[in-house]
Amino acid sequence: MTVTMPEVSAGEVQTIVAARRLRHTKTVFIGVGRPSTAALLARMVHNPELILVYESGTIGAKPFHIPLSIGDGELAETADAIVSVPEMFNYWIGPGRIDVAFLGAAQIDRHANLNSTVIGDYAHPKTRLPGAGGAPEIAASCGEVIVIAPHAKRTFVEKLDFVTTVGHGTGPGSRERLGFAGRGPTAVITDLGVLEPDPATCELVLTQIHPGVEAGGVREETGWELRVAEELKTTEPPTDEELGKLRELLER
Amino acid sequence: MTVTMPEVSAGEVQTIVAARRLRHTKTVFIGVGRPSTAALLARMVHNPELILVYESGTIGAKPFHIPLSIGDGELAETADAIVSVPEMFNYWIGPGRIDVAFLGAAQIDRHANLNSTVIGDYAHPKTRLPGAGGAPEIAASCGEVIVIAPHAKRTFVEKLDFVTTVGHGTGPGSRERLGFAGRGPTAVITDLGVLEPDPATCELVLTQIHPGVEAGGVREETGWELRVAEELKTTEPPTDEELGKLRELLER
Amino acid sequence: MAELMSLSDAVAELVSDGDSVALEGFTHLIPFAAGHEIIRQGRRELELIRMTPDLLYDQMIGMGVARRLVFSYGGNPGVGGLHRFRDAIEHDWPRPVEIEEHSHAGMANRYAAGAAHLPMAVMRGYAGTDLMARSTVAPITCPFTGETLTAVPALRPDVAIVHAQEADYEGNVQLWGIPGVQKEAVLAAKRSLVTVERIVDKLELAPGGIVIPSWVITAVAEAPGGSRPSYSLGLTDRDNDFYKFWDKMSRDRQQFTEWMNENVLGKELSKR
Amino acid sequence: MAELMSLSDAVAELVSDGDSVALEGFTHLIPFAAGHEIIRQGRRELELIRMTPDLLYDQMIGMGVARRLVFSYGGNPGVGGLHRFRDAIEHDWPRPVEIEEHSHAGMANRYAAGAAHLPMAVMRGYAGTDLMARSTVAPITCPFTGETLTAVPALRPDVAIVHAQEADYEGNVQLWGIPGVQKEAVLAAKRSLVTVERIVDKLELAPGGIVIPSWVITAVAEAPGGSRPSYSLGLTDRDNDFYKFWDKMSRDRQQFTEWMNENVLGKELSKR
Repeated sequence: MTVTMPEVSAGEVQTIVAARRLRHTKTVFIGVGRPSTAALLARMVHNPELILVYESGTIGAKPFHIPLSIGDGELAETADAIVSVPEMFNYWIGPGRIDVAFLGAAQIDRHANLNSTVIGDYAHPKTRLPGAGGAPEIAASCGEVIVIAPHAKRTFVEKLDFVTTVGHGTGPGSRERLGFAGRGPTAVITDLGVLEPDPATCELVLTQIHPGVEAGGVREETGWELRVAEELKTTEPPTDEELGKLRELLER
Repeated sequence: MTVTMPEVSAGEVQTIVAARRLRHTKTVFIGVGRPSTAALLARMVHNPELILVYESGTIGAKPFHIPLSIGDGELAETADAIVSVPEMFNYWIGPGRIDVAFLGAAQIDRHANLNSTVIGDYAHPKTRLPGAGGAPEIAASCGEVIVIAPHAKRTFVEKLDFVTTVGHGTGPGSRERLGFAGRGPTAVITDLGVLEPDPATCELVLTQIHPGVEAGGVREETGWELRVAEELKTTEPPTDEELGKLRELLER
Repeated sequence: MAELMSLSDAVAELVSDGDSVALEGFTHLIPFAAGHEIIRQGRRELELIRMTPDLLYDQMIGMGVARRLVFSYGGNPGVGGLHRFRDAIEHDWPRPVEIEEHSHAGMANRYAAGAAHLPMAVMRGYAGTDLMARSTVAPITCPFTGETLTAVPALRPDVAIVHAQEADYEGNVQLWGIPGVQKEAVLAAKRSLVTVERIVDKLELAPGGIVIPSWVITAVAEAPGGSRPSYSLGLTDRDNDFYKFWDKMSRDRQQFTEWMNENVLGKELSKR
Repeated sequence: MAELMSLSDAVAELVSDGDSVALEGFTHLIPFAAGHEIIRQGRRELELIRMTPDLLYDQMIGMGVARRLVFSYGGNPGVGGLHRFRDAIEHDWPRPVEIEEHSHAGMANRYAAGAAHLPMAVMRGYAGTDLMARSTVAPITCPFTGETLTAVPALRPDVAIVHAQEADYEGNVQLWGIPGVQKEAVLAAKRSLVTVERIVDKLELAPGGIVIPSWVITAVAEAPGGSRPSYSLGLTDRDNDFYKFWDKMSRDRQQFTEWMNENVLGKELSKR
């Protein structure tokens, strides 16, 4: 069945793996880019009832095209409800009504804390990044967080240049001390594999590798001594349906 | 001109005097009953641009009929904008966007503080009244407050049984100490005359009597030693237009 | 997702003796049908929460449903007092009712804090009044300006019940006209029931329409005319005459009881 | 009441050098025409406030309008970074820009507090992040539960500028679609300007329509297409290609300057 398909890119696998995570999710909070594509794919393949929430205030959007911005007209036109930004954060995100949030980051550390603010010194940055946006409160309050990031040493770092968003802080108990209601990051999905926090230490562990990837290669692309799970799984290859629908979506 | 009109009631004069106060007002906050009638009359006779705001959230309502409740359908149907109750109090009343508020009360003291909560002891009341509603924050924040009340000893009392709403507190400086932005009560319009606070002491002084009323009679109906202004004015009698329009309004 | 249920099943499932229950609707969209069903099912010891008790809570209090009342304005709008509310507070009839009272601004902010699942909201209010001592508010200092503001504790009812114009078969709800604090009440409560005038195939966003998605609602029940004698803008009219009638009729305990027996208890809920 | 003015007169009258100015619009209804007029009129030393600086502030910063920037997300939505924003922060070009940054939740609550004329809002947020130290927020304790929450100071800009679909001749404004924080920005500011796609005889409440009454607005100016390359739902479409084009073109200082000279400075505002 899969032989008819052209070669699968690492980015496609990453998107497909992210979509699979939404199989039993009721509501997902998504930004633009790969997370948005993954959520749309999940609605097409795994979970047609999945409710998409964008921070622009569109609740239950059903876009046919992958939106460029989180506030594209199609999101507003297809939403079940549209609310103001204060309402979105105060009544919807803050109370933890959203089950899963997809977040990206420029840097991520071993406890899944995220930096999307600055590379280098804050006052004299090497690279000024966009900043926090909704991430800190989304990560604090949503049921769980799934991070989507490219796997590279400059992204998976020993120490963040700036803590924009708390994942598991300094380890067990951090989130509780900060009063966070959500469970925090439960997975980091990269183009090489999946990292999940060790329940005991909250440290990210490589639990899954995509087809054709070696654990050693993943460790090389990680800026800390990445632990590898004893039972390392290999990602099930994309099905024809997944890949077909993904490509259909990207071509719309 | 006025000879053609049937006899004028004290209540009619009270309503007409209240309406005149809105001649140069941009926005008025009104409850139901006489205040609402006065504001509608003002729109008909003195100030067609007057903007009516009801605590139900209807901003710029233009009812043809006197509404029974502050949330009648006609208010919603004719409003420029409708907002939620939290928004009404937080974004519209609190910031002092409303110039004049009409308030009623079961008891009023010499500093124009109001009781609409209870007559007698709080725990074992003689008469349980409806309670605060929007009054405390309306009186604190609106540009000025005009109280509309029937003139009787049981209403104009030496000491309130319960301070529901602060008018001028214990006198000069009270409002400033409480952080109130509005000027507080500027007039109490009764069926006998008009009381206004002395600028120096904030104590209500009789400044105007309606036609046919004697200052002595007003003092008798007041529960404290009511001061009478040196230059006591007499209310200009209702014009044909005022009375005609008022009766037209009441008959709709 | 909200479950579509009959009103009687929904009340049976969602409302238990001793619960704190908020039936909201500011003049408009007052959920009378649901309140009557609570009376019929004989619920007791409820903490009833509502900005404006209105005739609905007058009826529920008079029928002995309430142990406690949380409110900000207990009048018959435009008409006068609420006689059953007064009789309960003044003479403990038919039973004593504990009260906690606020201002409208305070109640509205308490619902908003509840909808945000925050423990409190800050506002300017209550200052200088005797309400401050009778209520459950506290001063709080702004760390930036030093100004003393007022903190009000969040409302988190066990159940919120509101009425709306329509829902679709998936339980998404739309209301328009005066929105009051209905959305806040639903979002603040642990469980929620929305009664609606009608169920439609597809919600078309109405001018001024507010949509509450199905997935934050526990149950939706069809109840045509369910806000009478209040109203559902565009579908039913406010029965102002009934509000005036109530003022006269409800002064007398026996007349009230007979009226309720005949018009509420005696009415089997029509099967749907 | 809002005064109907030409856009150039409105900017000349409302925006002065050194003002704090919030041009809001969350992806949707971004007031580009007004921002361009500010650039054309040569305003300097502005404190620019905006949740998402977007291309508009990238242009204004690149043209040297801003002394200070208050924001929560400085990206080109769905595309990448903002090169003029980065160049100003990284290399002080064309001039140094002081920054104050927040989270979206923080900025939204700051506007809401501003609209309420309160000195602050309370929320859960910022906790544990390095933003806490770089921002202007403070811990605050709930007097009821003892929980440590975060207080954010109110935003009260000198001027707020937003774009909407339509206004009537009395200056009442209606917008629909994603409402962002536009209403809050207008209500929080000392002065406000609303640019609109069209002026109509009478506003008809639209599905999802939000009306801002004339009497809380300072000026209304007609500016058809005034939100391009952003959009005005129902009337214009978002020019996603332009957002992608901007990413390439604006990397180079000279290209940027030439583009602005030709497309913004060179464009006389069409007479209306």
